Amino acid sequence: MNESVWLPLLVIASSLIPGVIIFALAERRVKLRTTLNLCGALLKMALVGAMLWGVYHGQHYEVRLALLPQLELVLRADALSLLFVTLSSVLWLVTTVYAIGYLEGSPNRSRFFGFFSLCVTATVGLALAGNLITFLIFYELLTLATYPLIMHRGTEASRRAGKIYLRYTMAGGALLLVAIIWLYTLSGTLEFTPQGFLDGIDEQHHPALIIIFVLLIAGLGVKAALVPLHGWLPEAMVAPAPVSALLHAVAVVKAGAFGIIRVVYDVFGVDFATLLGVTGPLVIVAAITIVYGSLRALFQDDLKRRLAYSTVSQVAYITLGVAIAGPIAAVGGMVHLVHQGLMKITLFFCAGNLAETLGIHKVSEMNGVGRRMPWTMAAFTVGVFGMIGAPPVAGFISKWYLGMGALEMDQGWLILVLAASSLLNAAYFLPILYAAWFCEPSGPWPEERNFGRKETAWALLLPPVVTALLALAVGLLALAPFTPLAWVEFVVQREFVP
Amino acid sequence: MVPSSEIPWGALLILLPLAAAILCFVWPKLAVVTGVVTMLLLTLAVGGFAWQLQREGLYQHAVGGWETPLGIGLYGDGLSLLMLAMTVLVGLAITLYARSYFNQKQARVFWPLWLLLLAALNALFLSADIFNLYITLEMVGLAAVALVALKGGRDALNGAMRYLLATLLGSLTYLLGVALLYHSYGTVDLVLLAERIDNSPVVWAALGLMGAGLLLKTALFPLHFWLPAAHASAPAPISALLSALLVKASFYIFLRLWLVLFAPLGGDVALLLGLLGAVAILWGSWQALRQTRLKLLVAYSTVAQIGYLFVAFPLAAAAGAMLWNGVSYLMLSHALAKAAMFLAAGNLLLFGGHDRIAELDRAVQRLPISTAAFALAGVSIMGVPPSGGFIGKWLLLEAAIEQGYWLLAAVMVVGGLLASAYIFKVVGYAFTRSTATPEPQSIPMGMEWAALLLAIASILLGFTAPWVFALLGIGDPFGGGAP
Amino acid sequence: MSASDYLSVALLITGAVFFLAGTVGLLRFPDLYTRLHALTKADNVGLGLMIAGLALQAESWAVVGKLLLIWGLVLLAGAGVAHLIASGALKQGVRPWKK
Amino acid sequence: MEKVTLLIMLFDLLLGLGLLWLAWQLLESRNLFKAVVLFVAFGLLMALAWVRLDAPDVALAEAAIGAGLTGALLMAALAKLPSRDKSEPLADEKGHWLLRLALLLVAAGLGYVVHSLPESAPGLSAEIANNLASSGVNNPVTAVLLNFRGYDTLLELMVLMLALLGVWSLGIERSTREEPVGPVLTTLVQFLTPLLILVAAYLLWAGADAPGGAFQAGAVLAAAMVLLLLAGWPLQGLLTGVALRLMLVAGPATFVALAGLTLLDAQLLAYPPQHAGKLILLLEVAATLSIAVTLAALFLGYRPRTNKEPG
Amino acid sequence: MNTALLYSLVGIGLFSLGLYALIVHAHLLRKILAINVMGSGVFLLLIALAKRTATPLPDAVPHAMVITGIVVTVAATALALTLMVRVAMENHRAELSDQSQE
Repeated sequence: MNESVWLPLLVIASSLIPGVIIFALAERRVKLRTTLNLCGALLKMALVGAMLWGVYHGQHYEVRLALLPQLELVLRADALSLLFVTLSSVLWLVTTVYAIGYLEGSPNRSRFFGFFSLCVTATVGLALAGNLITFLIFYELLTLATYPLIMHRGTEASRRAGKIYLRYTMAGGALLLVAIIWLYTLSGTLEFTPQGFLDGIDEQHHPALIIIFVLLIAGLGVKAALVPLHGWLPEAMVAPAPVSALLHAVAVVKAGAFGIIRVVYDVFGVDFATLLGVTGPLVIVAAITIVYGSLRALFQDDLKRRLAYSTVSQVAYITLGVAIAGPIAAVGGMVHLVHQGLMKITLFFCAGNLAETLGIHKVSEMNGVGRRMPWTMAAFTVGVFGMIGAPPVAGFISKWYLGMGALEMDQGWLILVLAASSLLNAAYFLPILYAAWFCEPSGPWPEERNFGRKETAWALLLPPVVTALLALAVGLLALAPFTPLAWVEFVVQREFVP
Repeated sequence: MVPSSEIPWGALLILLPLAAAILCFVWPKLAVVTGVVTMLLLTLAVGGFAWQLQREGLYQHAVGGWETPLGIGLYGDGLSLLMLAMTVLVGLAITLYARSYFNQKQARVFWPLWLLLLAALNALFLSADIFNLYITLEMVGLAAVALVALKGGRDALNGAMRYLLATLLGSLTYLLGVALLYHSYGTVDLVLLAERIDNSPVVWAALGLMGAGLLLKTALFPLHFWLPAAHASAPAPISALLSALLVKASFYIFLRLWLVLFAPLGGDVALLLGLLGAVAILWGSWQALRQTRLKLLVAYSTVAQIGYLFVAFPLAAAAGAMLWNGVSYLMLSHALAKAAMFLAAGNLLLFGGHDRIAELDRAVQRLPISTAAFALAGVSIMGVPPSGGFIGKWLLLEAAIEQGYWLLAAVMVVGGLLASAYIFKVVGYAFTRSTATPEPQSIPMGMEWAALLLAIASILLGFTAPWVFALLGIGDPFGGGAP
Repeated sequence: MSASDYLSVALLITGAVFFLAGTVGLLRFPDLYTRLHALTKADNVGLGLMIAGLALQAESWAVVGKLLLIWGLVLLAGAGVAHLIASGALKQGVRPWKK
Repeated sequence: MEKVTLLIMLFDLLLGLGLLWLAWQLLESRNLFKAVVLFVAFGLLMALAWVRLDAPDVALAEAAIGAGLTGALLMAALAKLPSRDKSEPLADEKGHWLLRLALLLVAAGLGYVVHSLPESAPGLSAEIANNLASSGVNNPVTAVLLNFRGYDTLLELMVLMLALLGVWSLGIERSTREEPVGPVLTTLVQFLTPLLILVAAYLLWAGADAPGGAFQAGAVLAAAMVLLLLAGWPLQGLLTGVALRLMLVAGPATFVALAGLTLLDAQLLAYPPQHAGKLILLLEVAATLSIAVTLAALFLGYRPRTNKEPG
Repeated sequence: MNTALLYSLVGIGLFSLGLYALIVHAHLLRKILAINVMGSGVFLLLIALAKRTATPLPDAVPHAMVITGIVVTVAATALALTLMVRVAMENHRAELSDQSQE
């Protein structure tokens, strides 16, 4: 066994093993649990760093385990998977710190952190998946691992949310399963291949392939919250804030979006997908989702629900970038995977802080909150500007590339969509900023907790500030080496441009 | 010292539990020790048998030195081995569980019955003689009935009676078929029958009779009417046993007969079986979803899961050995998962004093190990990866889609979704807050771990398929050569 | 046919007549006790005649012995069981039939 | 084939119709007691049918077990049912014409199949005849039961044991009525018991060469014990505990032991030909004992306990 | 029409009659009787067919099978009857009950 085999396995194990141990820990072993969590997260980051270095220098990481006589579980680190793996492992560390602070003193923490670790394991696994069946396995594992997190609070509302979440995701998983098996019966392989593995298939199967594409996108679109499959996402807001942060920024919606990238680029291949004529409709679905999500967000008073609809809209950018089927747009879409993650996680951390510290859940309660919690709201502001796409925050980069990409492919009308979306983003986010910074508090906070001179606990404050800074940094330094943008361009060069 | 390769493992698998049962019967004080030791020895014997099969291929033994057709032939191939291994795996867990479950008075009856049942199952899986199979079937049936009724109680007694009538009817119908086949072909040996069989009215009649009898015992829709009552009302380890092993035993015979005797006869029959299987999946899952009692839910889930085994029949002609591999795998993983579920359900029932699903929350939260067992087993039942159930369903779906049986494929997928609905209906309670605090009952560790280990095994099966398929190919039970 | 054959036939037919009479009695008599009476007549006498008829045809004395043993056993069982049934019925309060 | 004269034909026809008629009567009778009595009669007619079919071994088994013991079991069970259960109106049968039609079709189909069977089938008579000499006995049925297919018989003894275990776990001990049995029954039993034992011994001994054998002998012996139990002999008090259990397992245990010993020679249940006769006799003696005690215990219906044992 | 065929047809008749009664009647004793009648039918068929050999002697294998079958049936009947008595005590009548209770 050499490094190229054990490194991917270790990356998986670094969250799986702590997770399993944490399940078995008694509730009161707080220190041990925290240590395990943080060590796992740090170790994973270190391992991923090593792997990044290796892949950049042409090292090939691959593990295979036979599942069925002709089908294997394949873990492979290519440049694209590393993009997602890195995002996951960095944000996992941050979210873990946040969750430790957020859940302090609440019950069932062993269960929570156990599933939390499983969730990250699943995310990393599907990022590293080297074929569709491996992807499917981790995709379903992700469903199973996030369900308990959504249900964590144990209230009637969370039961309802869990039920709805399951309905959507299990159905999505079933569609994916059928599509994958069908594909397998036609192609005889499921291995992710740059430019896809389907162009050799007999023309008579093309209609079937179109259906398969639709099924795949539908299965993945559930998690990616493409309209009309987004219904579970706003409901899932009842979960604790770190969970929402994780779901929205890293794990679930990104798994869907990442899957769409894989399907379009590594299963069908851009050219073949264009030939089949399936990318055009996908662009339209993505565009509709972008506008629809923003419109719905406008009318939400509940802060987390507003953020949720914003996610619906923002994640569709990734799909859009992929579906436009040009290299520049691809860069925009893929880099948004990272950028949206950083920005959205910041926003959710902040929303969690408001709820945890002041009991604020609604936009209408946020008057003057900027003065009470300046650091939190500063981070929030960075996130908001990113979302709107204002330079120099990361969101601007994504939108720029998307727009350029659309023009490149003669899809100029998409500029209008992007512009409309930005306007809507501004419309639903700026009033929040205005209220927070420029209005007087309208009364006492709903449920204030006292943290002495600090505005809130350290573990709650640091994560949003860090992610906000990161979001700012990747925007400012976009052209430096090893930024997400640079890496995405590296990905696109290596894999998509013939 | 006999070299271990010459130890007659096959025969020992039958004789050992028989001798142990006699010992337990005569000296009840030794019952628990004998039971546990025998179970361990059986595990060893299955290991030895597997090793022997792998080295020497097909196992054939003429009992009494009389060659067939006069004598009785023992016959072991990969499929038999799989069934034996399944029996031992589930058996280990049940033994561990039962050690703490029964009181002294019940244990006195349980252990000899359980050992006789093990002997009967092993004998059944190693027999290639259709009359001998009748006797083993009766042994299995009567032992099971006695076990269902072991703890008494109205539901259990009613369930046992219903089961007894069904199983006797099934065996008699089967025997009538045996009579016809014997008269026509002058042998009751499966290998010889396979050589001699032709397409005549007798074969059709025998297929109808033996098939009906066995399907009744397997509880294929619409012959499942007896199953929910019996499986739900029995003591927990017995429920596990019934759902995990017993329906599989009669299915195994049916599959054998189908493979060697009847498959050439009927595409239409196969299609009928497939349709019945499909209806079973939908009906069973739907009923499971409607139940308000946990054990009934699990029992109806068995009705549905049996359906999956039959969906394969219309696909088999074109799909070949790999499909049967999938069916066998589904059988194995269902056995482990369902046993785990029933054992876990038994713990919840024991702890809470009831099994009303809507009031389970407290019990579910106090017994995390049992709940985890239930959930993990549920994953395999749903056919969600990674699990043994996923591998089995993948192969079935692959065949269905490849051959364009869209209806069957759709039913399988819908069945999986319904399964997730009824399983999460239960698992959901693990996360809700509850106010009631009944006096906690303590559940022995062994009983919780028996369930969990089985469930984990059913998940791990998701990674062992190629290895199991290689063993399954010994003796080429499904025809068409090794994969 | 020899004389013994004729005798056999005669004995068998007479025996059959007794059985017939017993059967008619079983069906037609008014109560349990009288029916038992009819039945035992058929058993004892009818069977006796039949045994005698068959014994004439026997090939060896051993067979004759076996036949007689059958008769004896049936007599014993018939009488015993009839007694048990009758006394059981009396105990349960079944009244004998009176005209 | 025997010559089928008209008279014999007529007899067969009558017997066959009689069997069907009795079956119908017993299944449809309103009175359950009557049904059970008719069942015993049915069993006896069945025994007659076996004789007609040249199956004296089966006839003996049927008469002793099928009619005799099953009848006793049915009677005993009937006595334990709540009294109003014993003659209940039959189910409403208006809706059953479809079922009747279906079953009629099934029966007709099966009849057709049987009719289509070859007039004379291969069977295994030739194989049995060829191997009878080395089987250790001369009665082919005994040879099949205890040698050629002895493995079946081993498992079958286990079925008996299983049933007994079930009955013991379910059966409830009844307070025995201390009614005087009367001199007639006592005398009858005193006379019959030794005779039955004698008959059993004869059947066992004869089984090697002529109809008879362990099952028939065991059943007759069981009948003797049932009679004793009916006559109020406290067998259940005399035979308890380990002694009883040892007797119950004598047959299976001997069989299993023999199977284990033969396994040392790597051939399950293969008797050395020179000892086959003796081994079979040994097996039969043990099996007779076990069968007899098991059947009687099944009739008793609950587990007899020593005084020391708690209930 | 010969003896063997006649009796095999009777056997089939008994089997069907028993099956009918088993399905139709609710009383458990009737069901148990029905099973026994069905069994007799099967055994009759086995033995009757055994007579149809080329040799003058009937085939002994089915005879042995039927003896085995008779013993199995009596064992099953004993168990069924005991169970019936218990069920009758619980249900207050010797019929199966459909409703379950705690």
